[in-house]
Amino acid sequence: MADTGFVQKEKLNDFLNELSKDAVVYAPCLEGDTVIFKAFDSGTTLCLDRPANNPPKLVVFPQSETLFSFKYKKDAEDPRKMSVELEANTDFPRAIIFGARPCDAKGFRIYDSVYIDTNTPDPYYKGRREKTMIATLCCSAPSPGCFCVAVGGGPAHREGSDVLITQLEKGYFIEPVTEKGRAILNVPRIEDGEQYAEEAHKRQLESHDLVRNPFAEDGQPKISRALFDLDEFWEHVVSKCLSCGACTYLCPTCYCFNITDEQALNNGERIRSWDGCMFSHFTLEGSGHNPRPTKFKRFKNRVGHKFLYYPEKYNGVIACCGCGRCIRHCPVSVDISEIVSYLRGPRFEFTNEPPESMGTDTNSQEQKQ
Amino acid sequence: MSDVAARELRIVGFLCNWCSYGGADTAGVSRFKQPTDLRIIRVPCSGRVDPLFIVKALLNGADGVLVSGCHPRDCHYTDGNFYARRRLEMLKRLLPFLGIDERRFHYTWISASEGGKWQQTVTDFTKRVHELGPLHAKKEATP
Amino acid sequence: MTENKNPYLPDLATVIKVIDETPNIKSYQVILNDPEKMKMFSYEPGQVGQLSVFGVGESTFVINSPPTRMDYLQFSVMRVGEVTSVIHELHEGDQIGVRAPLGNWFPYEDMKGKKILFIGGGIGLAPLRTLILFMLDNRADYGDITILYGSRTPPDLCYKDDLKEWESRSDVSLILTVDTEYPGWDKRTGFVPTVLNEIAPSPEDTIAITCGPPIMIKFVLQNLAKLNFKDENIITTLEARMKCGIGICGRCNIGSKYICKDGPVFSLAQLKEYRAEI
Amino acid sequence: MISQRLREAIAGVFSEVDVALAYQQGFDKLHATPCFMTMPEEINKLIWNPLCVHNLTSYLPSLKKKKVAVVVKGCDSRTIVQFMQEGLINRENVVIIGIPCNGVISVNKVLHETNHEPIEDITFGENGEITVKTLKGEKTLLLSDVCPDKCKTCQYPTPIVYDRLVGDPITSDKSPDSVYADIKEFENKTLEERLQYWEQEFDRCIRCYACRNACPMCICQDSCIAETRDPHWISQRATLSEKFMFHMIHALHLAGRCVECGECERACPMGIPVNKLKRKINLDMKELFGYEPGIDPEDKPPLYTFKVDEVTIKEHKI
Repeated sequence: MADTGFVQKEKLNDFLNELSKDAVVYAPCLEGDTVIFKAFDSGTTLCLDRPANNPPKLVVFPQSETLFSFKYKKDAEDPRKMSVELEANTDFPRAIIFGARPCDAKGFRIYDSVYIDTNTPDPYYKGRREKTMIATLCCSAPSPGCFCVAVGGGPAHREGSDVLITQLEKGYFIEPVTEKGRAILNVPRIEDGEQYAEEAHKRQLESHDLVRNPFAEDGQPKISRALFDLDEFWEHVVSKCLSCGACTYLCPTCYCFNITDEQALNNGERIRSWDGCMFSHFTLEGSGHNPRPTKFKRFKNRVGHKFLYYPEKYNGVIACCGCGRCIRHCPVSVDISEIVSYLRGPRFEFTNEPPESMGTDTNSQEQKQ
Repeated sequence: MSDVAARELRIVGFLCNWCSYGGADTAGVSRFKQPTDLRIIRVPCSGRVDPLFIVKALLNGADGVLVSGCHPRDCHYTDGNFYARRRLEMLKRLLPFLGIDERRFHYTWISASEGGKWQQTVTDFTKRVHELGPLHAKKEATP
Repeated sequence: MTENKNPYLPDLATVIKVIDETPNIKSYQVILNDPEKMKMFSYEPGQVGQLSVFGVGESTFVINSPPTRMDYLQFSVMRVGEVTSVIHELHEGDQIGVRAPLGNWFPYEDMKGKKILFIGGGIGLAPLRTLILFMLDNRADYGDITILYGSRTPPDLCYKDDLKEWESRSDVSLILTVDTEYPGWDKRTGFVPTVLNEIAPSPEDTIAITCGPPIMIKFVLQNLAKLNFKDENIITTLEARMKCGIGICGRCNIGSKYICKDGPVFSLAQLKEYRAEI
Repeated sequence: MISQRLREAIAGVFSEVDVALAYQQGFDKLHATPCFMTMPEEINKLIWNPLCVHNLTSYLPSLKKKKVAVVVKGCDSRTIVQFMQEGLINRENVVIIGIPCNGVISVNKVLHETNHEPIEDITFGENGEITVKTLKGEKTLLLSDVCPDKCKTCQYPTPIVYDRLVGDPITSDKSPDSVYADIKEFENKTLEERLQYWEQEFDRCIRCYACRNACPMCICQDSCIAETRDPHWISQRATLSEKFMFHMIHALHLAGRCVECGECERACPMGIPVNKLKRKINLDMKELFGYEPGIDPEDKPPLYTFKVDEVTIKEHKI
């Protein structure tokens, strides 16, 4: 068997249809001007030109899923008594994520430590994860806001991927990364990729230096604990935050969730659904007390979780993959990379000018009068 | 004893406590024959009916919604139905924009003595909803 | 909890007894429906469990009966929110779900041979009760036991039968207080932190364990410091909104520690290290 | 030079206020971002150009206890009027710096024009021409082609209410009839097409609530019934009917109150046309009650009031 494969550009849809035969294929599809990961079928328009608005995390960690269903049953002897039956399903269909980006794939590795490598593994995440093959498309150019190289990733980073795909002039060079990924070479419509390997590997390196590193001074994020613990810092940098959940819901590494019960008559389900640390109700207790009552405290927790707490727990790994979605899609352009770069500390000039490169307006940028 | 010879559909009725619920009661006591698709929810006043009640019902399985209150100027709380009239009219115009036939929603005013009008309204409305058929025919029912 | 078990799936359990503790606190004695599971059930004093009312949700409570008395598991529930309100409507025979044990426990091994000072307020006596009963069942292992417990009014005192028993024992010193004068109350009045200052226990060879409303804990900690208790000899339990109970869902953290998994029992020294805001 | 005059205007009122809300450059050349200025040195950060899309008045209700200077465009000023109608701000605590505006850009439309290539630079010319530079080269666009839809039919280029006006007032040259042309056009679709349209759009919703939190008139914020368990309007299930219901809650709670600033739609990370429903309701409010939100501070939202005889509402027959 060949070690690598190649799919001609015009045969990509056919190839995906082949893949769809024994797994649900999730791919970035165009809807209006929005690119979203969804189940690929003949009616969808594939879009591999730019990262999807949402990451593919929903394949392994759906926005909502049933943990178990319950049924209340009346006791035949004593109608006042009810018994309960529970039923959980942790068996999931095979899935393929086609066209994830290296940052997206890395996000799953962040999840794995929390959901699988623990003494109480999560059977839902684990069940889906094991059944999912991740075929990642290398980035040929950074998107606005991207900073993967600053957090240990890169446009052709392999961590978390089962297959790495490189887009070339004529088609797609396909390279298994894991044993699971080798299966892709058996799919019909794939050719031997050997003659393209050299070009692909050259291509993979090209865009690395185009990705910005907002932590250029140190090469990696460095956090001054004194500054991090300063309330005024957070009040200053996140006053414009709207406290919505766009950043967390679009984040390939945000994994917080809520659990709620829904019942109709005697039947119901316990549901797990995405939740976000930017929402006030996330930590609101029954008594009305809220340990993180302000957006400043919540934002501090979000940055802390990604750049301090998670690394503290998991060998220094940063729980941010630098995909830039939270920056690109924030309604008010809150920039987490900028905030973390300020946190280098030890002091923060509250009157800071924006860095030179960001510029202020010039005459030519004036609005017409 | 459905008047309409077809499978029952789900019609939700929001009736004000003071007039329309009494009207429905009058119809019942007078043994007027009525279709049985309607499920009545008694509310203190038509002004209590948040347009979202109607939307929620339609999105969650109802095939039609009927709202009935006291006649204008006859509201038990003086002006509840005046507010209701504006809100319900707004919703009536919004539904087709969403792709939901506005004929699935009807609002009207029926007093406690108008048992006959109640019977007529329920019969006509049920008939109309049956003509339109089930709203959620193609989709699976929401759990 | 064993490795392969679905950590989100509760064990079914039956309420066998409901005890009215105070006007807004009830205790529930429950047993797991599976007798084998009930027999094998083991936990440590201070560990918590999630009680489920299916259709409403889950809430976290400490198992306040000690592992030395395994006829049932007892939980005390104050009516505050959606789930607790529904739990308050449960009767004997009703079915609930239990996910337990979760979290860490009191370091009772390290307390052996030491004098123990319990400081509790209101429903905060629940976690202390587990440890008190556990220590009384292993009385010889521990030195003097002092219990300072207070509530708003006498009817708000929990575990009145226990209090009576502890009061009658010669190997326990119990100090009760209520916030203000109350008809028929002939014991101390005043807030718990104030009474703590009045009785001024010696920090010598003593472990202080405190639990109660946040404001009480705050001042108790201040006063213990004034009494020269060392941070590592002050132990408290924390509470937060919890969902998963296994350190994943993200809401109960203080820094990198999750109250549900790494807690709820912490020493003041640890809390200072984690920069917890209390 | 409007930026300079704007800085001077803010400097002039700076001593009277606790915080001044304006715009500064965002994370790249294509984005401005709101800035909260509390120190006079910060005024130099301020910019003014068609990137300044945000409706800064959204922050006012949360700053009710503070004295705030805020930069507003014509469209944004309608929010302030609506706040005044509903008693949501203390007018005397707000210093409004108005700027007559010829239109802003839609980031999404610019990106669409450049095939989503990252923007290296963007400059704005005298006559509404915009030059964007990407790695693939330069392209000139017209503001009228890449402005949000609201600018295309803008009736209020000059703020309705202000304390200082920076720049000369502009009168709208757009026909009032054009404002709801898109809504009327949508109504030409069949019922099935409309339902299908909304189902496809709402299905993308991830319920991040960006639309709600960006909306200046969504004042319930943390108490929104989309998230409460009591009342329990919707569940956390990610089903189409729950998403649909959330958007209905948003639209109906804004009935007769939406000032059409379009922040909901701009904020949506999934490209859902969330403002459309509200604009449809506004059109009806106009036809039924001759009411337009955010125009007259003394007015009352039409659903907060009534007439005994509603000449425009006919009784419906079955």
